[in-house]
Amino acid sequence: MSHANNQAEKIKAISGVNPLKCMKCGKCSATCPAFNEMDIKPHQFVSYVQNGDIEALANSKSLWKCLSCFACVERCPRDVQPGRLIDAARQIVVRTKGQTGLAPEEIPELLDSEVPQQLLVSAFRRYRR
Amino acid sequence: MKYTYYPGCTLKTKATDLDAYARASAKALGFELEEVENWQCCGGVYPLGTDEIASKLSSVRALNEAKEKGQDLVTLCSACHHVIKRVNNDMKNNADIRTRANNYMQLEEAYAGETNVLHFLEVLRDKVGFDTLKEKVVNPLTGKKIGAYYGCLLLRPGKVLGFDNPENPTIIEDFIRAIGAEPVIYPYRNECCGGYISLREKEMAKNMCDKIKESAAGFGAEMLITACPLCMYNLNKSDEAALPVYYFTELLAEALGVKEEVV
Amino acid sequence: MSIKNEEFRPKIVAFCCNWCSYAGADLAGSSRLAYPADVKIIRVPCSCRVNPMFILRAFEKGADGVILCGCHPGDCHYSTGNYYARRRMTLLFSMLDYIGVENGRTRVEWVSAAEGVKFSQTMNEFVEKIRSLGENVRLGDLRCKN
Amino acid sequence: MQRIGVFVCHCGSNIAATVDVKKVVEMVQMEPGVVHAEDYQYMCSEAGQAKIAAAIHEKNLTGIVVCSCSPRMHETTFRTAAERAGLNPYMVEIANLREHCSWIHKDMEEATKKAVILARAAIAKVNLNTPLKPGESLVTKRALVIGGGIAGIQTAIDIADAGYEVDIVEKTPSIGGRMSQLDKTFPTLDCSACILTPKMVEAASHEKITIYTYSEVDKVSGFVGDFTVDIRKKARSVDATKCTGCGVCQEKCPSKKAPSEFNRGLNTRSAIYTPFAQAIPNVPVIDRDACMKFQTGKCGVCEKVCQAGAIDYTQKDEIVTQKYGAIVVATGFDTIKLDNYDEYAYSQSKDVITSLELERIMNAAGPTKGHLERLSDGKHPHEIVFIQCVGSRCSDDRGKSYCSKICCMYTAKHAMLIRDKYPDVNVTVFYIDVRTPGKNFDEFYRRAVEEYGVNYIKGQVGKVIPQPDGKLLVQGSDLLDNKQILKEADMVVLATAIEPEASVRKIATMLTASIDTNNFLTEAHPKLRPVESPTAGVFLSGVCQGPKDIPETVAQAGAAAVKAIGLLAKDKLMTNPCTAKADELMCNGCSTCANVCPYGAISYEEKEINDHGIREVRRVAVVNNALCQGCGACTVACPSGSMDLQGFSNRQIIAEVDAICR
Repeated sequence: MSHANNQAEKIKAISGVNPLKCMKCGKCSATCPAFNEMDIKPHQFVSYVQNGDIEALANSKSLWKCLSCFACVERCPRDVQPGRLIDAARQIVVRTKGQTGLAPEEIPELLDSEVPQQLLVSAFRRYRR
Repeated sequence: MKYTYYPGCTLKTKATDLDAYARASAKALGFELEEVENWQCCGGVYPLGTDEIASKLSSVRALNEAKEKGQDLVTLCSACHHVIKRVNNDMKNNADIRTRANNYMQLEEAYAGETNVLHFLEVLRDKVGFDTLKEKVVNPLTGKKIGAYYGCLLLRPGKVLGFDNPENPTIIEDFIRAIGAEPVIYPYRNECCGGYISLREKEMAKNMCDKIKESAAGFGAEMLITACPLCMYNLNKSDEAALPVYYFTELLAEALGVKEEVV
Repeated sequence: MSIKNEEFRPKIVAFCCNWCSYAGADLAGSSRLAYPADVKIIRVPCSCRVNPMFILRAFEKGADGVILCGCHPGDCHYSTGNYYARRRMTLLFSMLDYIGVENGRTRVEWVSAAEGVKFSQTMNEFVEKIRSLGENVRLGDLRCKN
Repeated sequence: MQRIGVFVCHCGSNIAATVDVKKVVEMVQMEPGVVHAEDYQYMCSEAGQAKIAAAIHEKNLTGIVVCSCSPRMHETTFRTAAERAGLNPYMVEIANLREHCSWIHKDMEEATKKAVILARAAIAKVNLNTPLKPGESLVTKRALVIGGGIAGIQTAIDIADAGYEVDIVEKTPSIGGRMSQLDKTFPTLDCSACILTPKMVEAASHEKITIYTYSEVDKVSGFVGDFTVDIRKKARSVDATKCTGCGVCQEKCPSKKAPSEFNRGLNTRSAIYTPFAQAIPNVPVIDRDACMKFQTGKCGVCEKVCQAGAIDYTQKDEIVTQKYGAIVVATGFDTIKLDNYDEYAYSQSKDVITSLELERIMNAAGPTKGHLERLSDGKHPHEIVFIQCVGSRCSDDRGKSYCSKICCMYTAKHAMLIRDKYPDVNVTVFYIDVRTPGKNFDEFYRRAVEEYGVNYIKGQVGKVIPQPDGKLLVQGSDLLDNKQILKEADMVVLATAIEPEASVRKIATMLTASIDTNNFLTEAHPKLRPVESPTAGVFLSGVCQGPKDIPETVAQAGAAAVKAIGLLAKDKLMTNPCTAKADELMCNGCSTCANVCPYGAISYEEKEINDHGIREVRRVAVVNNALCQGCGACTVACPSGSMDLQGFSNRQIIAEVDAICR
């Protein structure tokens, strides 16, 4: 199995999602509140996994723009759950040695006095291993 | 009536009032919240990967403690509620996660999702009853026009959380009516505030909160209430429409006449 | 004709009612939804035609698993036949379990004429289960073994 | 000992490519009773059947086994062939080597081994077969049509024109169904009422047709050719024989707050009402839940104003019992409830409507008198957005997994009609796919785009966001442009999925007709018997079988009528001879079998029995072959083992079990 295929299989396994269920209706992209910030749009994300183009996903901005708000998961008529696929791609990146979406040294300047613990914990969970 | 209570990290630090008002209100309503001993942080977000086990264990510990006490587990923070309820659903319905989590835990009796997880609002709706709550209100917030801000974590995915209709919820509106105020229904009440994105993408989160506040104000809301410290933080960053944001427990305590006790 | 490999190939009898499950099996066939050749189907008019005696006989003659498929509750061609089957099999299977024919070796499943996929899935699962349980050693008439 | 012939079919390459048919022929010859075995390319062909006939004659065969496709496919073919060659047709058994073997296995050795076992089982069974003779039953020359929409009306007219009596049972106060609610029909845009009303009148005035409106089927018993049905005529509170249909009662009725079912609840009607002006019969009913007379005892206005003295508050439900030879189900459809789709704000905004509601709004007799206006404020809209596939093609258990089939076309129709009548209104359609198979259908859709300027956007809508100023913000995808778009609209129309009318479940249960997971009635064969239910004597007409448009519905209604006529034209029917039979010597008259029989086919007789020389009168079970349908419930219930099923006897099934486990 090629590396790309292998990565795609990994994404399917981690997310527990079968991207082939997608009927390309675009409801995820119609729903996504972060749509305009994303370079690879949610519906494209599903196609990329189908086609095994994981390299592009790993390098995409979208990975770090998804809010995990589950709106796409809730409204997807085919139960494809694009949000889970995006998270699985993120996992593949942050589980790779030396890769992370959030370096500890960049944190201090991001903080203000009001930041709730919950925010830090959540961001760490999503962006780091 | 006694419940096992899971406060979570933020309620012990930045959001102590969310917690304190809830405890005072619970007392006034005749139920007791027994804090989980040595609870550990839920992680703030639900680990979506089907192979992530360790990050689900803190929830399992809290769930198991409630099971051993034979009590329902009550949460207050939307994020804790979301994480613990979804982990509980995994423990109940996903044999793989259940087996692997129990292998870690080495409990005397394996945990299989027996505990009933309730959000404080669900306790008010399903255990106390909004009619009873209404009767116990001594200081009705008559004339106040309040917008409920649900956000994502309380509602979605609807099938797992089973909290309310994820697209057209009513529980906080019913709560608002019970404390004597008038709910304002606006379409952005279940749209995301930006969540954890606000750590780095401040502008993006602010834009999203602007939209929420603008919509609420447009429909006549004078204030917003929420159950989530992160939503509160993000919403307060937006200066759109001078809409104050409160924790729902603060208004509850006020209506029950126990707000002063807390301060 | 010998089987190529040495792995355990169970004998499985599937009783299928004519109206739903047999048609479901036909649909699995016309949709080319494969399941192991270990499953052999016997057509009966209704799941309620299956006498517990037939199932005992199958085990006696060396079957390793027996599955009974009928219409979904409420959809029986004869209105109520599958309810009788359900009650009878509940009793029979618990008795069989008691005497050592594990519960996994017996199964009742509702498969409609439209559920080719379900039929195939069910048979795959059932064969898998029987393979994991191994050969049935209870009830078998030793004279039947070769 | 039987003399058995085995015939192995190649089915072209369908069987022969996976099963070594020569090997099967070789192996079965070793089976007891087999005196002949051969294979042939197509056993079901003329030549194949001739081979069977020849073997029967030459080898004096007493039983045959055909190893071929499913018995559901060709059992009748081979039985008839055997009968023509002088063999009792019930001496034929089929081993299913295609659907149950060659089509699902790949390995030839394994498939061949299984094929041999399946053939052995069939041979073992035939060894125990006995000749059976079907009985006869009479056919009642009258048909029942359940549902009075276009499907039911067309079926009834066609059957009646062939000279048979037909009864239509319709649960609402008038026939006409969904079609009567439509404004125009695609792709010709003719007015729905103009083409439907004459049919309604034709049905009502046909001397062979009796219409029971405001009536429901209560109970069904019997079987093909001889059904007995109880029809409940709900109390109308109006004497139809006296009513002149003048309409004064409806005008004067003071209680006018009940939602109008006909107008989909968009406006109200009086408590005494006919659903619409052209209703047939033109006799109103009193909605007792809405009527003040019934609720409070005070009123009685309608009785006072009725010159004909037709109002009768004391009327009660009436049961009519009637016999039928054939039953046609034509129960139709409804749109799904939108509770699971609140993201489209249907429950939050009056200006978000379903397509069926739009039909009523566009209709001159509708709640807005045919003026296109917003239901919230009565204002004329300038931007209308249509959303396709609302609840259709959803595999996530919120909606329906199937395509509702009619939405693409009616949306094109709506868009075109609006653009035609109100050129100032912009129309946008969000679609996933535009599906227009049908004569002149795609041309029709293209006309909407090219001539009427309807803006089609490929992409689903995520959310409809009501604005404080009453406008609706539609947030959707434009997949071809890879954009998320926000479109301000005055009205949003949802192409809501259709589903079978809720009452169909109850009716299917009464008829023991099977329904699928979506509550559509199942056909006897999806391709070759599409208008027949697997239950003999029950036929399917219209959307109760699956989504379809009006021309398809009418075509299917005619086809169902032909099938029903074919049945009614027979004087007698052959009954299934595979019926239960009690062994009088073993029966102890305990009544257990009669208790489980769903058809009441078992009775008891005091009979003189000669039990090994001892003559005594015993109470024994007797099966009525005309009533017995051959399910076999009694055979298992019988504690003494005296009850057995012909054609599927205990010994036969055990022989099959033995052959398989050998």
